[in-house]
Amino acid sequence: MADAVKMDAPKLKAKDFKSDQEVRWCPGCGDYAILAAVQSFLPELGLEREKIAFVSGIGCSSRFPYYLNTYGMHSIHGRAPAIATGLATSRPDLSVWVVTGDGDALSIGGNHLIHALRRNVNLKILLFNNRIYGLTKGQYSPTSEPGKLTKSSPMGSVDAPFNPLSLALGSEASFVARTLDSDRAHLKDVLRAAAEHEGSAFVEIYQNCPIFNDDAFEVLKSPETRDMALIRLEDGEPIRFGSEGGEQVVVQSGYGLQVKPADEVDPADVVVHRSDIDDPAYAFALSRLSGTVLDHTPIGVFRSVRKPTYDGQVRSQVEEAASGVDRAAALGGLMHSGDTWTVL
Amino acid sequence: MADAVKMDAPKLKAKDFKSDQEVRWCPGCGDYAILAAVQSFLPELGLEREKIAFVSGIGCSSRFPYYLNTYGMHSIHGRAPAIATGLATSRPDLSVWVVTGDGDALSIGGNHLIHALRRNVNLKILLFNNRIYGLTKGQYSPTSEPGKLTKSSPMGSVDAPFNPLSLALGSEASFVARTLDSDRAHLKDVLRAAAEHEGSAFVEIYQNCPIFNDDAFEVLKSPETRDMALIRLEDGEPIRFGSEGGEQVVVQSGYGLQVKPADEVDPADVVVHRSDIDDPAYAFALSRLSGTVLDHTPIGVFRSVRKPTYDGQVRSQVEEAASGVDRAAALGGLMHSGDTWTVL
Amino acid sequence: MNTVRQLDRVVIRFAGDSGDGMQLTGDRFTAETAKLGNDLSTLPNFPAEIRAPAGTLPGVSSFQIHFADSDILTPGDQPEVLVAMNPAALKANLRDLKPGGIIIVNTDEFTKRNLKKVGYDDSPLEDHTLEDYQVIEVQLTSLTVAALAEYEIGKKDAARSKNMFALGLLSWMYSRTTEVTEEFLRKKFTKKPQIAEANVAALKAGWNYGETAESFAVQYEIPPATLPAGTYRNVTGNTALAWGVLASGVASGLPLFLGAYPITPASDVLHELSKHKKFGVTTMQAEDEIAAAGAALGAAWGGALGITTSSGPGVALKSETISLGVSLELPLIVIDVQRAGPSTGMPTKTEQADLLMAMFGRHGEAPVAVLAPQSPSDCFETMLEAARMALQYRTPVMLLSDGYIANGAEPWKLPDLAELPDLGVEFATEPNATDASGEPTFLPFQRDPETLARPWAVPGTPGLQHRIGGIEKADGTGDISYDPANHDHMVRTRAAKIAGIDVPDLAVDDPDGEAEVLVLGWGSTWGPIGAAVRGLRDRGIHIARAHLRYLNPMPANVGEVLGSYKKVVVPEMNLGQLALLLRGNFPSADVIGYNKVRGLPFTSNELQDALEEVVKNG
Amino acid sequence: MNTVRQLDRVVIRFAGDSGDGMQLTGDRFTAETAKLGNDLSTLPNFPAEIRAPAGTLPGVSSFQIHFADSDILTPGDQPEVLVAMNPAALKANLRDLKPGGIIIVNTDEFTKRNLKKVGYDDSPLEDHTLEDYQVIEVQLTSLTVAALAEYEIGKKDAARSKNMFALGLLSWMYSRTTEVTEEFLRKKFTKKPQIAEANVAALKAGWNYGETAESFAVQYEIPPATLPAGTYRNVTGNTALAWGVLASGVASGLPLFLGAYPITPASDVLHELSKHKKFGVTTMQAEDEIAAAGAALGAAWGGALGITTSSGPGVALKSETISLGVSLELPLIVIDVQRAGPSTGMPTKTEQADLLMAMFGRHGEAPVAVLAPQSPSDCFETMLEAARMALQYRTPVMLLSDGYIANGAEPWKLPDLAELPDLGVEFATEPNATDASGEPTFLPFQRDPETLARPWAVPGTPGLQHRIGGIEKADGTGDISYDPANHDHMVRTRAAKIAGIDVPDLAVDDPDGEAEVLVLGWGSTWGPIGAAVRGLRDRGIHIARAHLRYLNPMPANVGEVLGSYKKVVVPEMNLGQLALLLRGNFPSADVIGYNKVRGLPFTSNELQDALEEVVKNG
Ligand SMILES: Cc1ncc(C[n+]2csc(CCOP(=O)(O)OP(=O)(O)O)c2C)c(N)n1
Ligand SMILES: Cc1ncc(C[n+]2csc(CCOP(=O)(O)OP(=O)(O)O)c2C)c(N)n1
Ligand code: SF4
Ligand code: SF4
Ligand SMILES: [Mg+2]
Ligand SMILES: [Mg+2]
Repeated sequence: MADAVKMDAPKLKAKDFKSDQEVRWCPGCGDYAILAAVQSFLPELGLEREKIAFVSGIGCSSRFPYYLNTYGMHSIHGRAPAIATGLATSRPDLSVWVVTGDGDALSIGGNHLIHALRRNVNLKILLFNNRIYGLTKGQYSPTSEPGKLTKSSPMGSVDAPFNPLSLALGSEASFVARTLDSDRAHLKDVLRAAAEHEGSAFVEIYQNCPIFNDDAFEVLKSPETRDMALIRLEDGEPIRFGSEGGEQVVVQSGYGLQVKPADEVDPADVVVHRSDIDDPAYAFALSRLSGTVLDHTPIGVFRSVRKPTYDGQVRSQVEEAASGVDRAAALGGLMHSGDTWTVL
Repeated sequence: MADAVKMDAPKLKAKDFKSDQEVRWCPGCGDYAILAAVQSFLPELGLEREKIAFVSGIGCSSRFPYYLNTYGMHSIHGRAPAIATGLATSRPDLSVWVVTGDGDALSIGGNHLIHALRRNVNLKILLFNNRIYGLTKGQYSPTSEPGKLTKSSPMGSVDAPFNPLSLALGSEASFVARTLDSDRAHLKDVLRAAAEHEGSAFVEIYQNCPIFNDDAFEVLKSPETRDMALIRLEDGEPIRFGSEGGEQVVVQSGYGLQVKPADEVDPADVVVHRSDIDDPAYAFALSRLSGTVLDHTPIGVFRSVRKPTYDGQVRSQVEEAASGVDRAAALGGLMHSGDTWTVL
Repeated sequence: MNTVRQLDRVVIRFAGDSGDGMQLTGDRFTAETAKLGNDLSTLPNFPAEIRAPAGTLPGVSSFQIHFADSDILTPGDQPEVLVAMNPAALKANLRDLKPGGIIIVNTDEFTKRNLKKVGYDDSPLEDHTLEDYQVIEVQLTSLTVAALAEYEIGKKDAARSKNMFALGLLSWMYSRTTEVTEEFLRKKFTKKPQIAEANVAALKAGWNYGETAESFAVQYEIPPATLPAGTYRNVTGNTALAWGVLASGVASGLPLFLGAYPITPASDVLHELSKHKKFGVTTMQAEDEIAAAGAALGAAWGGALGITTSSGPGVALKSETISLGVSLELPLIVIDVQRAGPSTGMPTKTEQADLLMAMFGRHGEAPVAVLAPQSPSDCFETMLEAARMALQYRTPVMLLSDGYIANGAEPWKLPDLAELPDLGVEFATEPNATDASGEPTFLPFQRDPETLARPWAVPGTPGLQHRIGGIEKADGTGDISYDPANHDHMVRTRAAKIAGIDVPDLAVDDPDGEAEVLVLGWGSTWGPIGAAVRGLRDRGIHIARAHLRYLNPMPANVGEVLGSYKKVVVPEMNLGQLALLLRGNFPSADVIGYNKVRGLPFTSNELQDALEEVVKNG
Repeated sequence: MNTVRQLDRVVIRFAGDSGDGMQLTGDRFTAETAKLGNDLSTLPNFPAEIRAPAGTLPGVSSFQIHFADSDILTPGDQPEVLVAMNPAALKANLRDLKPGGIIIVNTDEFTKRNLKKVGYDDSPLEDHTLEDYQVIEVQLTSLTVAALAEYEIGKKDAARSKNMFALGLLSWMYSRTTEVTEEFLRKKFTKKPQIAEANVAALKAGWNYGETAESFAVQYEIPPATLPAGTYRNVTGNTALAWGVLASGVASGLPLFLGAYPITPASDVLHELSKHKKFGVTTMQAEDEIAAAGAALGAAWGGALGITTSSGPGVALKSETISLGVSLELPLIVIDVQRAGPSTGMPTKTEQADLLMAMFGRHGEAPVAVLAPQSPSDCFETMLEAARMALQYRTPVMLLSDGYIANGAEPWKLPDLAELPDLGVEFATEPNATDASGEPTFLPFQRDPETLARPWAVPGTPGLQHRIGGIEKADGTGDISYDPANHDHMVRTRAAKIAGIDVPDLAVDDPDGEAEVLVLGWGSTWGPIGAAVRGLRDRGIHIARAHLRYLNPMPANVGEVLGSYKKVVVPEMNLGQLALLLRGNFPSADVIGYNKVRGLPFTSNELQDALEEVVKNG
C-alpha cells in the first residue's frame, strides 16, 4: 500500500464488501471462491471501503469489481494495469487492485503488465489463471498447455505457453506469488503479503473454469495427488512436501532447482526458502519447478523485495517542485519569463 | 533458418547487399557499424538475396531495411515481430529478420516481442539498444538508466529499466545473445549463431547514439576499461576476463553468479559457460551480471536450445491436413455435408 | 386423428435455460423444416457472455424460427408459438409473443423455487398473466423421465432429454417428420448408443404425445415453398463468411492466412476456419488484434490472401495497421462483425454503428474499400467480392457483417463452384521499367493504368528485391519522399484507386415505377426492409427499394437513383451513418433516417409503419 | 552611411546545415524583431527525422520569419531574402525564393566537395543559376574565424559562431539592435564566458561588416506595427498548448495528469509539461499510446484533469480507450498534433487529415467534442475551452492541432490571468437519490438536466462507492443493462450531451455585407486564409470569412451562416473532410472544397487566386 494510505482499521466485515449486484459466474466457477476470499480479506486492510479501488479488464474474472462494495472500474481488454497506474500515481491515498485473467493480462495486456511490474507501480495485480479464455467460450490462452484442443486449436495448440511467474521475474517484478482458488487460508495469506508490499505485487491465482477447462488444477487439489504436487513455500523454512513415506525436498541443481526424495538428501542441502533475496535468480529458478506440468508446483510468495516505486518517485518529484508554489502566480511568472516586449 | 531455406551458397559479397539508398544516420552513429557487419555477414547465409526479408518497426535503427539489397519492410512502431510472424509462418523458404530498437521492441512493441519469443517463431530479432529514443530526439527508453536526464525526464527518469535479456529469458526465448556495434568480428559470430538457430533468436546489440546518448557503452569499448568490464562468453570455456594482473572469473553465488578476482578462486569453481542448458535459470543468472551498470557485461550467446518452432508446427498441421487435397472438390464436399436438401 | 389446419407461415420460439439445449432443439427443428421444403429463417439468442445460474433470467437462451410456404426474409417479428422450458424462459419471452399466441410450458419446472428466482410471486400459470394466450401445459420433464424408464440411465440424465421430447411434440404439431433428427442423434452419439437411443425415444415420445394427448386439438401443415431448384442448406453468416474465405482461396489459388483474436460475435469465423486446414488455411490466434492484423499483413506481403476478423473494439485497435496497409498498398481483408457499442457495449447484441469507423477511422487520408453482406448466406459472395477488390486493387477492404447476420441462419442455395470467379493474381516476376542507364529495373509503385494497382512482387522473387514502408513514397520507385507535390499526388492516387474500384450498379426494385419514396438500406436490415416493403405493396402502397452492398466506393448510379425519388428513407441500426454519407455526397437527395439503436434487428412491422408514414405524409 | 529604405514587410529565411544553428539564429532574429514592435510570424522547418550527413540536402534546416509594420497572419508565402549557409541550403530553398530576391551566401562553403554532395556540377555562384536574384557573397566562415582570432578557441569552434555573424549582418540590414541577443548569449553560456564572448564578438562583427562593407548598398527599416497594448511574447503552438494545460489546472484547481508517448510533432508538449512539475503536473511517458490514454483516464477517474497527447498514428491507437471514456463519461482531453499521413506518412510535415478520425474513428456511436486552434497562440485558449468541455460535460474532447501550428510561432499578447475562466468542478460527495426502501443512494448515471453530465464521484469519497464499466449501463444506476430501450436511450443521450455542449456562435467577418462568397476554414489555415482575404479585399473584391473552432458540436448558427452565402469555399489540407461534414449536415449549402495535401500550409497567394476564381466565376 502506498505510504499515504491510512491503516486506522475500521471494523468492517466480509459482508460489508458485498455489492448489490447478483454474482453471475457459472456454477462451480473458481471465481466464486476467490471473491469470497477477497471479501473476507479486505477488512484486514484496515481501510474504509471508499479507499479501495479495483480495476479490471475484460473476461469472466474481470467482472470481479462489480461484486465488491468498493470503487470499481471494469475497463477494456488488457488495459487495466495502465489505467490503474494512472489512478495509483495520482492518488496515493487509495489502495489500488487490478483483477485480470490469463488472456487479459498475458495476451492482449502483456505489455502493460510487464511495464507496470518493471516500474514497480503500487498495484496489487491478481491474475486469475484458468489457462483458458472463459468469457469468449473456450479458446486456448497463453498459459494453456501445448497440444490443447479448443475451438481455435482443433488439431492442438502449438503455442508454447508463458510461465507467468518467470515472465514477471524477467520483468523485474519486486513481488511475485502464486496461490490457489480453493485454498482460502493460503489465498488470504498471499493477499495479505501482497497488500503489505510496497510496489507492484503480482499474484497468480490458479482458478478452475469448470465449463471450459475443468480440473486444470485438480492435481493440486485432489487428496490423492496434492500432497505430492503442491509445494508450500514458507519463508525461512526448508522446502519440503509430500505425503508420509513420500517426503520430497527441493535442492539446488546446477543453477536451477530440483525435487528429490527426502531420504536421498542430506537435510543440510535442502533449499531454505527466502523471498527476500535481492538477486531474482533464485525466485526464477523456483518458478521453473513447474510450468504447464504441475507435478511440483510451489505456491506462496516467491519473491518480495523492496525497491523504489514509480508512483512514489513521481509524486516526490512533483511534490518537491510544487511545494509552496502558488500556481496562478507561477503561471504569470512563466508566461512573462524570457523574451517579452510591451506595446503601449 | 527454417528447414526449407536452401543453403546452396551463391558467391555473394558484402557489396551485393548494399541497396541504392543513401544511408542517413547521424555521423558516427553505431548503426553504420552494424550495417556494415550485417552486410558483410549476409553472404555467409548462402542464400540468394531475394530469399532474405528484413522487417523493422520505427526508429533510427528501423531504417535498416532500406539499406539492404534484400526484401524489406519498414513497418510501424513496435509491430515488426507480429508482421514478421505472419511472413515467416507462411513463407518457410525465406530467412526473416527483424530489426528493432529499445523503444520499438521494449516499449510499444513489448507484447509482440515476448509473444514471438514464447512461440519460438523462426525470426532473427536484432534489437539495437542505444538506451534512448533516437528518432524522436532523445527521450529516455525502457533501457535507460534510472535518473537519466532527458527532455521527458528533466528531473531524472524514475522508471526502473528492463534487462532485455532477462525479459527475453522470462519469455521462454530459446536463443538469447548480446553483442556490440563496435566489434565486427563478434557481431558476425553472434549473427551466425542466430542464423543457425532454428526458432526465435533474440540478439541485443549495444549501439552508440552519439547524438542523444553518447558513450553509453564506452566502458565496454575504451581500452582503459573494457578488459575489466567485458566478459566474452565462449561455449565450453571457463568464464574469465580482465587485464593482466586483474584477471577476473565468474563463480556461482547462491542461485546467481558473481565476479571474483581469479586469484581468490579455485579454478575448478570457475563457471564453465554452456549455452545449451535446458533450464533457463543459468542464462537468467548470467543476464543479471549486468544491467544498467555495465561493470561486468557478458557478450556472446547466453542461451541456445532447440525447441519446436511455432511456424514449423503450424505448417506441419496445415500440410498434414492439406496434403493431397483438391481444394475445389473439398469445398464442394464441405458445402454439401451435413443437412442439405434439394428443391427440384 | 386431430384436425389438420393449413398455414402459410409460422414463427416459433424455443426458450429455456442455457443448459436446456435450446440451440440444438432449434437447429434440429430447422433441419426438419428445411427437408420439408419450407423457406425459413432463424435467429438464436444467447444469454449475455457468462453463464448465469440455472433458472435465472440472464440464463435464458432461445432460438426462433420462421418458416413458410413462400420465400421469407426475416426470422419473424413476433413468435406465434413459444415453448417455455421454465419460468425464466416464459418471463423473458412473453412480451415478444403475439397476442393470442400459443405457449407450451414445461409445468414441471414451475416450482416455488424457480418462480421465485425470476420474481414471480404467484405462478403465472395460475393467475391472469397468460389470459390472452393459448396455454398448453405439459409435464415435459416427468413425461420424458417416464418415457425413458427402460433405459439404463439416471433420472437426471433422462431429464436432460426433455428438449428432444419438446422437439418431438412440436414436430408433430407442425407435421414434420423426425427421421432427420433420429439419424443425426445416432451419428452424434455413435460412441454412446445408449444416449442416442434414449434421445430418439424421447423424441418419439414427444411426437406420440402430440398424436394422442387430448390437449392438442389441431395439427398444422405448412406446404413447401416454391424455391428455385437446387441444393440447399441452412447457413449462418459466420459460417458463410468462413466458407467464403475458403472459396476465395480456391478462386485465387492463393494460400490463406487468418490472423485473429477471439471476440464476440466474430470468434466463430476463427473457429470455423481453424477446422479447415486442409484448404491451406493458416489460422493464427494472435496475442491481440494489432498482432492479428499485422501477421495477416505480413502474410499478404508474402503472397497469401491475408484476412483478419474482429468486432468493433478489436477493429478500432487495428486502425494503425490498416493505415499501414493503405500505405503499402497490399491486399488485406478486415472483417468487422459489428456489435452494439460504444466500448464493450452489449457484446452479444447487433448494431450497424461501425460504418463511419470503417470509412474514416484512420489517421491521414487512408481510404479503403467497404462493403457489407445483406444476409447470412450473402456473406459468402460478399467475401468473394472483398477478396476480388483486395487482390485486384492491392488494398485493405473492410467487410461489415453484424451480430444478427453472424448468428442468424437461412437456407442457402448452394452455388455452383464451377462458376466461382477467377480471382487469380499475377505476381510481378520481371523488371517493369528501365533505369537512367537503360538497365531493367523494378518499380514497386509503378501502377496498372487501369486499376491503379501497384505490382505485387513477393519476397523470394529473384531480382525484384525492394523495400516498402509506411513513410510517404515517391510514385514509381517507392523511395522515401518528402516532396510536397508527390505527396499530394500519392494521396489523390490512393483515393482515386479506391474510388475507381469496379462495382456493379445499384439495382432498384420498383415494380411498377410509380413509387415516389425509395427505401435504401445496407447490411443486415435487408430482410426486415424487404418484409416491410412486401407488406406495404401487399396493401397497394407504392414504394421502391434498393440495398447497398458497396459502401465505398458506392455504385456509380447512386446519385441518379437517389435523384429519381422524392424521398429516400434510410433505416439503420445506428444514429444515421449511411444517411450522413449520402447527404454529404449527394446533397440534393432528400434523405430521411429511420434509426433505432436497440441491439436488435428492426421488426418489419415497425418499418412498415415508418415507411407508410413517409409515403403518406411525405 | 548607406541608404535607408522603408519597407512595410519582409520575409527572410535562414537556411543551413542541421549543425549550423539556424533555429537559434532565427529565434534570436525573432526576439530582436519582436522587441522592435513589428508584428511577426515564424516557421521552422526541420530536416526529416534523422540527422543526415552534413552538407547534404536532407540535412538542411531552415527558419523563416515574416515581420511587418502591421498585423500579419502567416510566416509568408515566399521569402524575399535567403541566407544560405552552404550549397545544400541554397539548392533546397532556391525555388521558394521570390524572383528578384536577395541571396546572402557563405562562399566559404562552396567548395568542390560540398557542391558535389548536392549534385551541383558547377558552382551556382558562377553560372546562370542565380541570374534572377541579387546575390551577396560573404565569406562568412573565414570572416568569423578572423574576427575571433583573439579568443582562445580553436578554429573549428570559432567557425561555429558563423551563424552569429550572419545574424549580426542581417540585424544590421534590417535595422535591428543586437542587445537582446547579447544578453541572451551571456545568460546561455554563463558557465562558459569565453564562448559567450566569442559569440557576441561574432555577432558584432557581422553587424559591423554590414555597416562597412561595400556590398551592402541599402539598409532597411520596418517601422513598428500598431498592435493592441499589452505585453507580448513569441510562442509556438506546442508551448501555448502546454501552458494552456497549466492554465487549465489553475482555472479548475485540479491536479494535472499527462499520459504521453513521444511522437513528432507532439513530443514537445510532453517535454514542456515535464519541466513544470511545480504546477502539480504529473507527466508519464507511457509504454505506448494506449497506456498513455489509459493512465490519463485512470487519473481522471481519480479526479485529475487527464490529458493525452499524440499525433495521428498514436491517436488511432487510442481509439478503443477513448471509446471507453465515452462510455464511462469521464473527462479526458486528447490532443492530436496532426501530421501528414496515412501511416508514418511525413512525420515532420503538417496536414489536417485527422478530422474525420476525430469525429468517427471509434466503434459504435461514440461521439466526442472536437475543436481546433487556429494559430500558435490560439492553442492556449483552445486548450482552456477543451478543458471546460471535458470537465463540465464529463466527456472525452479531441483537440486538433497540427505540425504547422505546433512549431510555428507568433507574437502573443499575454492574457490577463485574473480573467481565466472558472473551470472549477463540483465532485459528488453526497447521495443523489433515494432507493426503493427510501434510503439515500448514489446513482452514478443520474444526469444534470441542463448539461446531461453525470456526477463525478471520485474514489475515496465516503459512501458513494460504485462501479463503472464499458458495458452498456442502465441510465441512473449505471448497472449493467442489456435492455434494448435503455441502450437506445443511452446512445441518444450520449449524443444529445455532446450536441448540447455550449459553444459560441460562429462569427462572420463580412465588412460591408456585400459578399456572396464565404470562405470557411478550420485549424491552421486561419492565417493563410486571412491573408488571402485581406489581399482580395485590398483589391476591392467582396468576400466573407469565418473560421470554425468548434467542429463538434458546431455552433448553432452554422446552418444559417452557410445559408446566407451563395457559395462557401472550404480550404483544407486534406481531401475535403470538413466539406463532407458540412454537406452532410447542411445539404442545402453550396460547399466548394479547395484541397491541397502537400504537407505544407497553403500560401495566401494560391488561396487568393482560388477564391478570386470562385467570386468571379461562381
Ligand atoms: C479488444 C478486445 N478484444 C477481444 C475481446 C474479447 N474478449 C473478452 S474477454 C477475452 C479473453 C478472456 O480470457 P481471460 O482473460 O483468460 O479471462 P477469463 O474469461 O478466462 O476469466 C476476450 C478475448 C474484447 N472484449 N476486447
Ligand atoms: C504509433 C507511434 N508512436 C510513436 C511514434 C514515434 N516514434 C518513432 S520511433 C520512436 C522511438 C524510437 O526509439 P528506438 O526504438 O529506441 O529507436 P532508435 O531511434 O533509438 O533507434 C518513437 C517514439 C511512432 N512513429 N508511431
Ligand atoms: S466460463 Fe469458466 S471462468 Fe467463466 S464464469 Fe464460467 S466457469 Fe468461470
Ligand atoms: S539520433 Fe542517434 S541513433 Fe539516431 S541516427 Fe543519430 S546517432 Fe544514430
Ligand atoms: Mg482465463
Ligand atoms: Mg533506441
